[in-house]
Amino acid sequence: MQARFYRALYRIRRIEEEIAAVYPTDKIKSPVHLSIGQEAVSVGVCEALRPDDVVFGSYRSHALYLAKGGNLRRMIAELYGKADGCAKGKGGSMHLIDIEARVMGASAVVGTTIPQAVGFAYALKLQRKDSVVASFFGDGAVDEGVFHESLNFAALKGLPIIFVCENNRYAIHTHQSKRQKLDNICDRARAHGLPAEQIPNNDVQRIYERISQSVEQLRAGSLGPFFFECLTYRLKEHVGPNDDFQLGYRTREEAEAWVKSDPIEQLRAHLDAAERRRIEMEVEDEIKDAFAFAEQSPWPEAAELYTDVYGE
Amino acid sequence: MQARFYRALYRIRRIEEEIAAVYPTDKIKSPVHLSIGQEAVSVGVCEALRPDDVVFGSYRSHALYLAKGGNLRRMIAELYGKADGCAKGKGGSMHLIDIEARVMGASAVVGTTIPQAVGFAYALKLQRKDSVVASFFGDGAVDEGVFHESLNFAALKGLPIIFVCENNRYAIHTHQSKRQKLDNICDRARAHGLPAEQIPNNDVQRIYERISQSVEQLRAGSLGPFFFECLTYRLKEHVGPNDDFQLGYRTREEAEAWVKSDPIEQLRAHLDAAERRRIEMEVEDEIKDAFAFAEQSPWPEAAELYTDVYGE
Amino acid sequence: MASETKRELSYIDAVREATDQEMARDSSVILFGLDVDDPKAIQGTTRGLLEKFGPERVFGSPLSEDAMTGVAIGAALAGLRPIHVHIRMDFLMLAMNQLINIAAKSRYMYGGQVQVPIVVRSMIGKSWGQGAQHSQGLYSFFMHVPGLKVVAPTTPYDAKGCLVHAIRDNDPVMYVEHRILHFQRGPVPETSYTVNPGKARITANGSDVTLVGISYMQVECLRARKYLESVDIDAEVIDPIWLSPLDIGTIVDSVRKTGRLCVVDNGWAACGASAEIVALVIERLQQIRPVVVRRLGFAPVTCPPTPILENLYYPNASTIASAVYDLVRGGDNGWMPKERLDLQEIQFRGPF
Amino acid sequence: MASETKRELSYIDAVREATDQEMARDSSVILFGLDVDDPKAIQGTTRGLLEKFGPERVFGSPLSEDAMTGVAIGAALAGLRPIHVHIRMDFLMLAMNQLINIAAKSRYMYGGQVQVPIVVRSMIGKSWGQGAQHSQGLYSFFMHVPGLKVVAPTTPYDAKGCLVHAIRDNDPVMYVEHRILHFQRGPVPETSYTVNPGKARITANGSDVTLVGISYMQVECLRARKYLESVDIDAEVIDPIWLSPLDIGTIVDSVRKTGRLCVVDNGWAACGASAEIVALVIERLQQIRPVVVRRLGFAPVTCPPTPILENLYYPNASTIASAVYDLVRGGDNGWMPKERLDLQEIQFRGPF
Ligand SMILES: Cc1ncc(C[n+]2csc(CCOP(=O)(O)OP(=O)(O)O)c2C)c(N)n1
Ligand SMILES: Cc1ncc(C[n+]2csc(CCOP(=O)(O)OP(=O)(O)O)c2C)c(N)n1
Ligand SMILES: [Mg+2]
Ligand SMILES: [Mg+2]
Repeated sequence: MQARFYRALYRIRRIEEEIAAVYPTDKIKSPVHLSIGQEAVSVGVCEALRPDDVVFGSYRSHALYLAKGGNLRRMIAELYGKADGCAKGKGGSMHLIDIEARVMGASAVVGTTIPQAVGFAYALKLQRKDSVVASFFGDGAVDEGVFHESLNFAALKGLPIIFVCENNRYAIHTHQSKRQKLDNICDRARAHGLPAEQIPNNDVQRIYERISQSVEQLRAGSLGPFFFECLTYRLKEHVGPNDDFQLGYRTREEAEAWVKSDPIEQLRAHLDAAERRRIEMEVEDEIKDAFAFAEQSPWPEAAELYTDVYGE
Repeated sequence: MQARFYRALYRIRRIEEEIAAVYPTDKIKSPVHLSIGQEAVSVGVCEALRPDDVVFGSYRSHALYLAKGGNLRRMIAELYGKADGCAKGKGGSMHLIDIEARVMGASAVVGTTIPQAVGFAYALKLQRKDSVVASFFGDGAVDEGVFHESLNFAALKGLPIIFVCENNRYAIHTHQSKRQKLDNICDRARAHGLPAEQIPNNDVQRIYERISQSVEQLRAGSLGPFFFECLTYRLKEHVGPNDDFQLGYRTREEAEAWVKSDPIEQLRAHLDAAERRRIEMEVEDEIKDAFAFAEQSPWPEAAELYTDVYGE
Repeated sequence: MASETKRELSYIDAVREATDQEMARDSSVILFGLDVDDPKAIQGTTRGLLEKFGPERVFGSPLSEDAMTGVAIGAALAGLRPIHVHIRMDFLMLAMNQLINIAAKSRYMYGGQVQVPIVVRSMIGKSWGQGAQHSQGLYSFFMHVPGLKVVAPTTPYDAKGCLVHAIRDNDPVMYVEHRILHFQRGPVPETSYTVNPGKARITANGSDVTLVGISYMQVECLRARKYLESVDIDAEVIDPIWLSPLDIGTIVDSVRKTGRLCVVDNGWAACGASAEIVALVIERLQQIRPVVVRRLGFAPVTCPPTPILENLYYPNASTIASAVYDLVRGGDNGWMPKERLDLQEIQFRGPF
Repeated sequence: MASETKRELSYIDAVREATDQEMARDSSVILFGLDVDDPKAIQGTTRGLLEKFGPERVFGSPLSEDAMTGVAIGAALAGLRPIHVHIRMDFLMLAMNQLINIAAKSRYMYGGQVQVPIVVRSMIGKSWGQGAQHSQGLYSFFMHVPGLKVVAPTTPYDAKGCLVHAIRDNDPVMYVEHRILHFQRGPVPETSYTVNPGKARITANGSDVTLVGISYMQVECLRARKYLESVDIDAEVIDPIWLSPLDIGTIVDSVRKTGRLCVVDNGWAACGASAEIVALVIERLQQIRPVVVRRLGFAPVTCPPTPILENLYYPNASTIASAVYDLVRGGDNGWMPKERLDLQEIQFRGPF
């Protein structure tokens, strides 16, 4: 299990580090909202899901897409704006999708995929499927009315969905305390009748366990939804490849604490050197391959501009 | 006090009964959402307010408008679509307004005046005024995201506003239990950090006392907002002058309980006959006068169609 | 075609029948929205469907237009075909983010891998003092944005055929109903049929002027045509039916013949459907033949509830006829037909 | 007028200065919206204002576009003059109910007894892979609805003058900024001045064709004019500045002279500003003089982020020049100017 977590976390971290490294070359034609520092949430949740389970996310979905098994080559190609991208270059980094992996969408408008996740869960229930949906969003999305409308409806109908709030405390540069009087996101969910739990400190193990239990209950037919607030931390700037401590809206000290407790470092300690090296080399190879794939992938044909507006 | 309550409640009841009586004649050119059965909430709240305090309401605001001191003649003229209407015939029954009485607006779109009330309160605070705002809405408005966004912001800024949810259990014909998993509107307010209290049973006296205390605290400079859920009951159909028990979405028995506890009847018992008759005759005279005023009021000039779109 | 059938239905029953037949035919069709399951059953358009298809496929919703639109989109991504009903088009303003930023764009921004087959039914109000917020015809917003389809049927026949198509269509369709049209009756075949996008209908032939009437204004245009007959003006009346995709070809062909175009919209003119139709016709016919145009629509003000002003706010058969008279004869003749009671507007009786 | 001053400012600083001066002048002006008080200060347009006017008059808000728009309206009803800022115009779709159903209608539906003097600033994105939801120019929605005013300044001079007017205006004003224009520099008088509604500006005189460029497309039109000079086509370029109320008179006068109109919009054509301008010009000039028209705007698709497709999505100086060439010479000549580096587009560098 620990090896699995380590591989998943390390892989996402390294991929995003590579994205950050390449970004200044302008080869990436899309803004990047890096998940570096937040990988534990996506990994902890998605390791507990089945391939047929569904996820929806925000513009900050690199980690979610990868953790759920989204195709890496096609993701990098999408960032490059190439024809082999996961959205043929028509989505960009904020609209990652992988139908096979059931990564069903991501939106650049905060909070907007929450009700879609709920609607998908409604369909699964109606279709008598035992797959579940996980809806990912940030602490900023909690400010939006649609968050409440969505939870209210999901609870009313007892839908097979798990809401995952990745609380990194900031909406761009604005701290939660400047947007919400109380630090009580779980209570906001409970007000709609959802069981809610806060999981501190990027605790990938605990996230995995609690989501696994919830998913089990849902598959066993007990009514959803469930709500989890996962405390985590964004180490890079809101958008782009750099640090942003110079902006002064947060301190380096604040970040240090999270760097210290970084689950990647923690897990690394528990792995024997050989296995660790094997994992890391495999990851490096995969990354080289993916960026090479993106480099070689052609640009979309001009005719692509006019396709996919309407169905045939 | 009891005489004051009786007068206010009886007056509103009789005015709306008169509206219901006239409605079939087609003289009223606007849909009517009668407050019959719900007068206690508007009266209890507005009796505790000062003339300079501000209220916002919904399309069901006849009682609110009258309780806050809105001009009766101009209200009836507005229902008649006449030039002397409180909105010159350009608003209709769903958009009652009386600037002097500080009835600052009503909307036909559920929930939309809630944030306006919050914004008005923000201005009052910035302007260092000690007036307060009361925002009226129904249990249906609680379903809307804007309800949550508005409470969140009002709490964040500690604004001098009192939210009054008139919970009559129905949105048109749909019971609260079909729209909200839990019967816990106060908890939904508390989740945003507001002190919240439910006042059952059209208890005009209790509403008056609790609002008075809250207003006092606000004027004394303590931070708002406050939230009250007032349980009440609509005796007539959602829109229009008739009963609607034949529709079958609610029972006559359900209504009976509220008729029995009708505060108008209760208060009547405590008044000596002479005073009661004096009040009732004054009210009847006022009503006759108002409908006569509306009858005689001219239609708006054709040129009015093009005025008031933009300022000069 | 309409004439093939003897059976008459109201627009309301046509909508109900289309929904009923499609829900019976395809179990992936669901129907929801405020009050679809209540005793009034959305003017009767959803009557009996809850009983027939059950509460999982037919359900009322909380007052949450924004999220419920997202729910429709999400359900569609999972393979359902949701019909989301709004008793006022004005309320769609609460759903614009999901409609414009998600529904219209999903197929494209996900590289054609997903589709959003939803139908959004919404109703335009008129009369009975509905006023500012219960009277808007805002469909031009949806014509503006690629990825959405827009239809505004005016007859019971088209109401059924367009709704059947809209439900089967794999793109989001904004289905616009006018509350006064709800009371229209007309021939409607019992068997299922579709009225497809991109085909307008010539509802009356003529040679002097092309009269395009959108939504309820189609009714007023047909009345205006009768008034115009009395002064020997022969108007060709066209019902676009589908506003997006718009069958401009049929309109252009008519104007090529008549040389005169009057578009009467059930909305404001500025950046509205009438502006688009005029611009398209001019682009197609310029340097081919001279054309004179006229747009009629709501007065450029907020809708007033008082009848005295509301009557001036909307175009009607007489004002349309008068405007067309000037368009055909040239100049400002101030001609007004005398009201004919046999052409009286169907009265929409309250309570609204 | 712009020429009277030597001082050059960026569009960003012009917006900042207008806000600063009006807030100093009138204590009822407040400024809020997501991130107006953050380190990036909305591209710098709100820089320093928090420090100068304090957190009661300048504050960031929760992510609650719908309610915060209502808050602006309510504050305006109480006598304040709120400026509500959105870093993307796309996000206004969350605020449509308050904007269309309340802000636009309050004065009218309350019989002229209230006014809603709010300014809603919103930004249109382009380039750098912003894609489907960060690139829309949806101002035609606001042109459609009576009661709103709409302005889209293209120069630093107008950015300041229009914002000063918008703040003083007693009606709701939708103030539209284009992120690429933010980097434009130009002469801006230090003293306060207003650029008022209902007056378009002729930005270059010409006799062969009238080129109307909206928002950022004004820049591309001026470049196109240079390309056209090389083939002896003399284009008159007009910047409407205010889209509602629209100064159609200035455009009509120009077309009366040139007989040719090309409207280049920073949005989609269907039911857009270009449709309205074409329709108005035709209505005014029909039977007075023959006119040929052309509309250019976004391709009728969702905005793709990949540069290869995005370049085809937007009109640019070359495609505009090519279209105008055909309009003037007639036919389909396939002429394209060769790129001139001195006319290169100002590059908008990420991070967006
Ligand atoms: C509706 C909406 N409003 C504003 C924005 C601008 N914006 C982009 S990201 C962001 C912050 C969102 O914060 P959060 O939900 O906590 O997600 P995080 O970036 O922290 O992962 C904002 C305000 C947006 N994209 N959508
Ligand atoms: C946003 C919106 N959605 C739907 C409607 C249609 N509608 C009118 S009144 C109403 C019920 C509102 O119920 P509630 O808030 O409890 O007020 P009540 O009528 O009980 O006083 C509904 C759904 C509306 N006017 N606005
Ligand atoms: Mg965050
Ligand atoms: Mg209610």
